[in-house]
Amino acid sequence: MALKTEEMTLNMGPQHPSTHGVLRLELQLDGEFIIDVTPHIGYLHRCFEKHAEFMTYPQVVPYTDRMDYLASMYNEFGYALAVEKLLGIEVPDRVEYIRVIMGELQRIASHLVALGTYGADIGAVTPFLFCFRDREKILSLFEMASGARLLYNYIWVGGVSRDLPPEFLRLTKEFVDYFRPKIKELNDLLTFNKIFIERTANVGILPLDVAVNYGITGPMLRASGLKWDLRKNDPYSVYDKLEFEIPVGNGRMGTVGDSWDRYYVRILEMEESLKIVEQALKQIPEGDVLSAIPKRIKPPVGQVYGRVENPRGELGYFIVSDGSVNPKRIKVRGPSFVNLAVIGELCKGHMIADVISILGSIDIVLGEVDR
Amino acid sequence: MITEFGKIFVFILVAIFFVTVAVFVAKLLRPSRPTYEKKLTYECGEDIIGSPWVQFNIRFYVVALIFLIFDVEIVLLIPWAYVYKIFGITGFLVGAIFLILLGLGMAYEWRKGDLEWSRPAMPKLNVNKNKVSEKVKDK
Amino acid sequence: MINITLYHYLIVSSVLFCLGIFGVITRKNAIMVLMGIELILNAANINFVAFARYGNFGNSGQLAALFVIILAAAEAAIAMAIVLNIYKTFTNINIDEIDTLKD
Amino acid sequence: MTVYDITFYLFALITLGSAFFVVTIRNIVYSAFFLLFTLFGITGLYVLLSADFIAIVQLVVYVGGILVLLLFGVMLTHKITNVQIKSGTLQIIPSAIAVIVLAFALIKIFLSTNWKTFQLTAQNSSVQGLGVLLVNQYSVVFELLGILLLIALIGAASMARR
Amino acid sequence: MGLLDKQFADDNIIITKVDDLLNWARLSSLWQVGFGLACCAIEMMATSASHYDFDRFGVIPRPSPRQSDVIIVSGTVTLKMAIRIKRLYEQMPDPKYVISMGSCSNCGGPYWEHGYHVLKGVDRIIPVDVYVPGCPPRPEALLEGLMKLQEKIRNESLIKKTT
Amino acid sequence: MRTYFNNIYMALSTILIGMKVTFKHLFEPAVTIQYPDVKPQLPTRERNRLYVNMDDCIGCDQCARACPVNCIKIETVKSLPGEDLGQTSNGKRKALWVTTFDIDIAKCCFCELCVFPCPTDCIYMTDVYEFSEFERNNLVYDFVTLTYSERKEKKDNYEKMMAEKAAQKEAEAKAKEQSIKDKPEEKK
Amino acid sequence: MTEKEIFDILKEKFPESIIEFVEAQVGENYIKVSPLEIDKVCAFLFTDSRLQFDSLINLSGVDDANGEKKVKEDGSFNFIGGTLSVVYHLESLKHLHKLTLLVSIEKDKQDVVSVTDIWAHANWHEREAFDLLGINFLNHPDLRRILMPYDWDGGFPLRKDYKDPEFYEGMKIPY
Amino acid sequence: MIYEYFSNLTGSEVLASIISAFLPLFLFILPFALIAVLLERKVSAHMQDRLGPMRVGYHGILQTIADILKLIQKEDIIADQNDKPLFNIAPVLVFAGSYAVFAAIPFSSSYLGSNIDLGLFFIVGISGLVVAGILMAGWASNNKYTLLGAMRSAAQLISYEIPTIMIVVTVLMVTGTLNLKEITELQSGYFWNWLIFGGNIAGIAKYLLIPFMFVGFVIIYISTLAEVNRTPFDIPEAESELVSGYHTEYSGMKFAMFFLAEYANMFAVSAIVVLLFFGGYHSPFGYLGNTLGLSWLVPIEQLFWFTFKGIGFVLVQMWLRWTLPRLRVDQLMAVCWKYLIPIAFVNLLIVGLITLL
Ligand code: SF4
Ligand code: SF4
Ligand code: SF4
Repeated sequence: MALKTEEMTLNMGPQHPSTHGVLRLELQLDGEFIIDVTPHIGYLHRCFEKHAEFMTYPQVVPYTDRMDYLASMYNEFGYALAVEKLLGIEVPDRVEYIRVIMGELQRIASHLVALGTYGADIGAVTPFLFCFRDREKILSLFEMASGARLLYNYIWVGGVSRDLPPEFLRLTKEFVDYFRPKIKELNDLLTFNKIFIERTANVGILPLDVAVNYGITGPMLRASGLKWDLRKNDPYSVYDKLEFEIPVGNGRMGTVGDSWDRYYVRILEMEESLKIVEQALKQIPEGDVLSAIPKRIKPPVGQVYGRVENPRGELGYFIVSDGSVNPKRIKVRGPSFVNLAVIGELCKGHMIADVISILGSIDIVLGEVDR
Repeated sequence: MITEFGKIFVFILVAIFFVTVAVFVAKLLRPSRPTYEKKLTYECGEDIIGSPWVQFNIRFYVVALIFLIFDVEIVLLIPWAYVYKIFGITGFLVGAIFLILLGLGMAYEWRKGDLEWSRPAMPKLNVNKNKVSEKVKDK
Repeated sequence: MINITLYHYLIVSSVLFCLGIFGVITRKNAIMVLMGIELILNAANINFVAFARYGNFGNSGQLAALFVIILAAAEAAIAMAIVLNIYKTFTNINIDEIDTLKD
Repeated sequence: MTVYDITFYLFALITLGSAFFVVTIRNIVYSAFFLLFTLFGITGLYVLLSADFIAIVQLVVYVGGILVLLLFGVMLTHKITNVQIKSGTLQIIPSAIAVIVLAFALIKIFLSTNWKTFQLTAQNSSVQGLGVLLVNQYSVVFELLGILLLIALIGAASMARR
Repeated sequence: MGLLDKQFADDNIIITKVDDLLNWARLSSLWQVGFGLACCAIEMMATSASHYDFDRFGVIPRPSPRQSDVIIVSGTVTLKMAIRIKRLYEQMPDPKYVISMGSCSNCGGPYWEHGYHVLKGVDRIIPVDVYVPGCPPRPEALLEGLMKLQEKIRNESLIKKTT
Repeated sequence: MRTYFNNIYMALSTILIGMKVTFKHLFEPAVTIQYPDVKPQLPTRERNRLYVNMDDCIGCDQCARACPVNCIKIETVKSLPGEDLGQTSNGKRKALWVTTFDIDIAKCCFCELCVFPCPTDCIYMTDVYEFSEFERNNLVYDFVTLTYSERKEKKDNYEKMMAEKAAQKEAEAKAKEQSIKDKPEEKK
Repeated sequence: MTEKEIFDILKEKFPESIIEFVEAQVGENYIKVSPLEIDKVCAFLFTDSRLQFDSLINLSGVDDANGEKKVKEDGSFNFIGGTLSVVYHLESLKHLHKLTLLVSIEKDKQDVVSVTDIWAHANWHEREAFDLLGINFLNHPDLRRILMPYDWDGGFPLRKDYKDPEFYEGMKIPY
Repeated sequence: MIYEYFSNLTGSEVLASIISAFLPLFLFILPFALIAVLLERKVSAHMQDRLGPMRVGYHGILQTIADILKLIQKEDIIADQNDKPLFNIAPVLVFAGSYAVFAAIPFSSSYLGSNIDLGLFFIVGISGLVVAGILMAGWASNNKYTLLGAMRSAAQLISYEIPTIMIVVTVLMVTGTLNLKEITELQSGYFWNWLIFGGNIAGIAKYLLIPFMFVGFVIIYISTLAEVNRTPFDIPEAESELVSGYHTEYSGMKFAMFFLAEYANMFAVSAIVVLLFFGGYHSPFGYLGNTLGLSWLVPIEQLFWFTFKGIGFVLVQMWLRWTLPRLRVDQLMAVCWKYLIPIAFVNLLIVGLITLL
C-alpha cells in the first residue's frame, strides 16, 4: 500500500514468552510488517571468559556446562577435546564411546527442547510438553551417570568423571526403542500439520551463500542445503567409526533453507543420533575411564582451536595457554551467538508472527550467546 | 408489558450492573500501592520507545472496509431469505442475482489482491561478494 | 397508556439532526465531519421509522430506512476511502487546511 | 408514565446526550466512542418503534461496521498522542447560534403540523413484510442496491489501495 | 487504599476466618510471570512440564506481569537485566511474591567472585520471599520452595501489623 | 484450483490426525510424579546438598582449593602437641582442629569437584534437595562440630601455644643475643 | 593447502603486511599480519580462487598481558604498555583448508581494520572484542558494546587489569 | 415459562424480567466458567500426560474458585499512560456484549431470556459491542501489544462475522425463521430431525441437504472458533507475540471480567452451533418425562441436553486448542476470505435451490 504508515518500535523481550530467555529484539514495524530487527543481547552475560582465566583447567568444566545449558555434555566434550589437544593426550576408547553416547543423547535432548519450544512458539503447547516428557527420560539417564539433571560436569579433560553405571547401557537401549515411535507422533502432531507448515514453510529463507558468509553452522547451515557436519567433515572422537547420514534441507514444503527445513533437519538429526547411539552401544569396549586424567594440568605455552559439532552448530574453544595452571584466555565460538546474528536479515519484510517462527527455528540458547 | 427486546435490554443492564458491582466489591479487598514504575506501561520490562498511538497499518482498514460492504449485502439478504420461497423460482432468482453481484465483488477483490496482506517488497539479503571483489580491485 | 407520540420522536430526530449539522460545520477533522453526517442520516432514519409506525405506511417506511442505512454504509466506506486518500496526499485531514485540489 | 415512556426518555437521553458529546468533545477517539452510545440509543428508539429488523440492522451495520471503520480510520490517520488529537473546531459560537435557531425552527414546524397519526397497534416482526416488499415491489431497487454496493466496494477498495 | 486491607487493629474470629479464606485463595492460585533467565529456567520449564506439573499447585504462567502473583527469578541476574526485573516486579499488582530460584539469583552463585556483570543476589533489588538453593534446583526443590511460599502466605493477615 | 482443494483437504486431514493423537493421549496415564506425596527414587550418584562428616575431616583444605566457586571456607588450628584428635575412618591421623568449615550452599554450583580430592571421603553429596529457606543467611552451612566456645578455646590455645612458642623463641633468641652480646663482652 | 604454502602466496602478494609465519609447538600455526592491512589480506584470502576462505570460523581478541605490571597497594594491578591481539580462524568450505591469522596491536593504539565487509560473521565478534577488550575496529559499521550495557563505563572487563567499579545504576557490583 | 412464573410470583413484570436476567448469570455462566476453566486445565493436562490442578480441593475442583477469589484481592493497576475512562468502561462493554447473547439463547423450552423473532441475527449484531469494547480496551491501555492485539481482534471478529451470517442465512432459508426457539422446535423429535441431518423436511430435499448442512456446520464452527479467539485463531492474544493481547494491561477484577466474558462466549458460540444444527435443547431420543408422564421433568431434561451438547462443543474447542498451532494474521484472513466465505456462498446458493424443491 502506498500509504506510509508510521513506523512503530516494538520491544520484544527481554521478558517475553517467546524469546527463549532474555533476548531483546527491537522491531521496527510498519503495521504488522518488520522493517528492521535489532537484537540486543547481553542480558545473560555471565562473564564465562573472565571466570575461565581465574580457574584451573578442570575447574572450567562446570562453567562450560553453564554456557549452553541445553547441551552441557557437548560443551564439556568440546572443552575436553580442546584441552586434550593442547596437552597432546589420548584418551581410552571407552571414554570416547561414552562421550559419543552422551553427546548424541544430549543432541536429542537439546533438539527436543528446540522442537518443543518451537511448537509452543507457533502456538501448539502439547508437542512442547510431549518433548519435555521424552527429554525427561534422557535426563534421568544422565542423572544416573553423573548425578545431575542439567549441568553434569561429567566429561573431564582426559576422561569422564566416573564410569557408566551398570544399568546404563540397557536403559539407553530401552530409551532408543521407546523414542523412535515418539518421533512419528511428533511428526503427526506438529511437523506435517498444515497450519504448522503454513506458518513455517517459506518463512525466513536463508540462502546458502548468506549462511556461509554469516558463519552459520549446524542444523541451520544444513537446512540451507550444505552437507557440512564436523562429525563427518572434521571427524573427532570415534565418529569416523560410526555410520550415519547428514540430513540436509531440501525445501520439501517450500524453499530450501526456510524455517520448516530447519525444523525438519532437527527431526531427522534426532533419528540419526538414535542410530549413532545404537551403534555406539554395540561397539563400546570395556576399559578404564580414568586412566588418562592427568593429575595436574599444566599445558605448554601455545594456543589451540578445538571444535565440535554441538547440537546448534560448531562449538569452538580457542584456548591460549601461558604455561601456568590457569588458561590465559578462553574464547568460545558459540554457535548460537553466531547464528543469532543473522536474524536481522532473515526477518526483514516478514510479519511479527514470523519473527517468532524464525527465532524459534534458529534455536538459540542465551546462555551461550551471551556467555 | 415488557417486550422481548426489553428483556434483552434488562440483560445488558444486568451485565453492566454485575461488572460494576464486582469491581467495587474487589475494591474493598484489594490493596493499592501504586509506585512510579507500577504505573508505567508494560513493555517487556523495557523502556518504551515511542507511543503506540501511531498511525496504523492500512491493512486493518481495508479489511473493515470490505467487511462493511459485505455486511450490508448480507443484511439485505435476510428479508429476502425469509420470503423467497413464497415467490418460487423468481424469488430465488432475485436474490441469486444479488448474490452473484456480491460474488463479483468478491472475485474482483480477490483478483486485485485485496484479500491478501500486502507485503512490503522483501529486501535482498546482503551478501558481500561484490563489495569484496571491488575492494580487491582497488588494490 | 403510552404518552409518547410522534412528536416526541420528531423532536428527538430534529435535535439529533441539528447536532449533526453542528458537528459538520464546526469540525475541522474530516472523520469528525463524517460522524456528523452519520448523525444526520440517523436523524432522518428515525423520522422514517417513526412515520412508518405512526403513519401507518406499512413497511415501506422501514424499507426506506433500511435503504438509508445501506446507503450510509456505502457512503461511509467511500468517504473513508476518500479521507484516506486525502490523508495520503496531505498527511492531514483537517479540511480547512486542504484547499488545493491537486492530485 | 409507563415503562415505555421511561425507556423512551432514557434512550432519547442516551442518544442526544452522547450525540452532543460526539460533536463537542475535543478528543476524537472519545467522539468515536460516544458515537457508539448514540447509535446504541437510536437502536433503542427503533425498537420502541417496533422496527426490530431495522434496529438490529442498525446494530450490525452501524455499531459493528461503520463504527469500527471509523475507529480504524481514526487510528490510521491520527497521531493521537500529540495535539492533533484535539480535532480543531471552527466558528463555534456563530454556528451554535445558527444551529439552535434551526433546531427551534424545525421543532416548531414539526409541532405545528398536524400529522395524521394512527392508533398504535402491536406489530409483529417486520422482516417478512420487508422481504415481500423487497422481492416483489422493489426488486429492481434491490438489484440496483446490489450494483451500487458492488461499485462502492470496488471504488472504495481501489481508492484505499491507491 | 483498599478498604479492608490492613485496616483492622485487632483480631477476631470473623477476620481470622476471612483471612484464612483469602490466604487460601492466594496460595492456591499463584500465577507466575512466564519468564526465565538462564539454566534454571530450563528446570523451571521442566517443572511445568508433564513430569512435575506446576499446574497441580495451580501455578500457571501468565505472559503479562499485570496478571501474575509470583515472579520466579530463575537464573543469573545480570546488571543489564536487573533493571528490567525490578521493573517487571514493580509492574505486578499487589499482593506479589518472589521466589529466588537457584544459586545465581540467591547470591550470584558460581559467578559471585569474578562476575563483573552479575548481580550478586536478586535480593539486592527486590524483596525475596523464598530462596531455593541448587544449581539448578531439581524441579522437586522448586516445588518445595513453592510450598514454603504457600506456608508463608498462609500466615499472612489482614490485620494491621503493630510493630 | 487443485491446490485450493488440496489445501482444504490437507488442512482438515492433518488436523484430524493431530486430534487423533491428542485424543489418544487423553486416556494414557499421566507421567506426573505427585511430588510431595510421591518422591521418586533418586540414583545413587545424585548430586545435591553437600554434607561433611566432620569426624573424618582432617582439615586439609583440598576441597576448598578444588572448588571453582570458592564457597568452602576452612580455617584450621593446629592441635597442641599432646592432643589426640583421633583418627579418620580410613586411618588417617587428624592433626588440625577445624574451627571454621562453612559451605555457602547458596553459592555452590553442585559440581562435585570438591568431593574427589578429599583424602578421607568425608565430604560428599547427598540426595537431599529440599532445603529452601526464607532467609539467605540460613543457607550458609556450618559443619564444625565444635561449639563456639570450644573453637575459641582451640584458637586461644593455639595462639597461646604460638605465643608461648614465640615467647620461647624470643627468649631463646634473646638468650642467644644475650649470649652473643655477652660473648664479646666476655672477649673484651 | 598447508599453512606454509598459503603463507608463501600471501607473502608474495603482500610483502609488507604479512609479518611472519609462526610455527607453534601445540595447536595451529599462524601467520602474523599487520593490523592496518588485515582487511586487504582477508579480502584476498576470500576471493582468490586457490584459497577461497569463504568462512570465518572465529575471531577472538586476546589480552596478552605482557606489559609492565604495576601492583598498587590494595592488591590491584595495572599493565603499562603491552599488546592485545586478534586471532582469526579461517576455513574454506570449498578447499577444506584452514588458516589462522594473528594481529598484534599496542594497547595504547588499539586500531585494527574490521573484516565485517568480507564476512558478515565478523560483525558481532568484533563488537564483542571491542566490548570486552577495547580493541577498536576501524570501518566497523556498528561498533557498540554488545554484551555489556550500552552505558557501561567501567572499562573493558576482559583486560587482565580490569577492576570492578563499585556501583552500576545504584546496584552494588562486588559481592 | 419461567418468566411467567416469576411474574406471577412477584407480581411485577419488571422484577420478573430482572430476575430472569440474573438467572443465566448466576445459575449458568458463573458455574459454567468455573467448570470450564477447570475443565480446560484438566483436559489439556491429560492430553499432555499431566494431571492438571490436583491440590486445591479434591483433584483441584476448587481451583477456579481460588483463582477468582485471588483475582478479587489483586490490586487494580491503572497506569499513568492509560486512558482512564475508556480503560474502565471497556470490560463493561465486552462483558455486556457477551452476556446479551445469552438473552436470546433458549436454554430449554421453558426458559429463555427473550423470545425475539430475530434472535439469531441479534446474536450476530450484538457482537458489535464486543468489537467496540475490545478496540476500546486496546486503545485505552496505551500499549503497543494491546493496540495490535485489539486491532487484530477487531479485524478478526468482523471478518468472521460474514461467514457466520452467511450460514445463518442458509439456515434461515431452510427453516424460514430466525427465532431460535422456533428453529429448535423445528428440530424436535428424534435426532434425525436435526438440521445437520437435513431437518424435518419431508422428501428428497432432506437427504440432499445433509452434505450441505454439514459443510455449513463446519464453516460456522470454524468461524465461531475465530469469534471467540480460540486456537488456531487466537492470534489477538497470541502470547508468543503479543504477550496476551488486548488485555495485557488489565489486572485484578477487570481482567477477570474479560476472562469471564471469554468463557461465556465460548459457551455462547457452542450453543449457537447446537441450536442451529444439533437440535438445540432437544433430546436426541425423546424424553423420559414424557414417557413417565412427568411434564415438569421435560424442561429439566432439555436444560440438561442443551448444556450437555454445548459443553460437548466446548470440549471440542479445547481439544482443538490443545492440538493445533496458531495461524498467522494474514493466513487467518485468508482462511476467512478465501475459503470460508466462497464456500459458504456456494453453499448458500445450493441450499436455496434445494429448498425450492
Ligand atoms: S544457579 Fe546454576 S543453574 Fe541456575 S542459573 Fe545459575 S548457574 Fe545456572
Ligand atoms: S560442589 Fe562444587 S561448588 Fe559446591 S562446594 Fe563442591 S566444589 Fe564447590
Ligand atoms: S578435603 Fe576432605 S578432609 Fe580435606 S578439608 Fe575437605 S573435607 Fe576435610
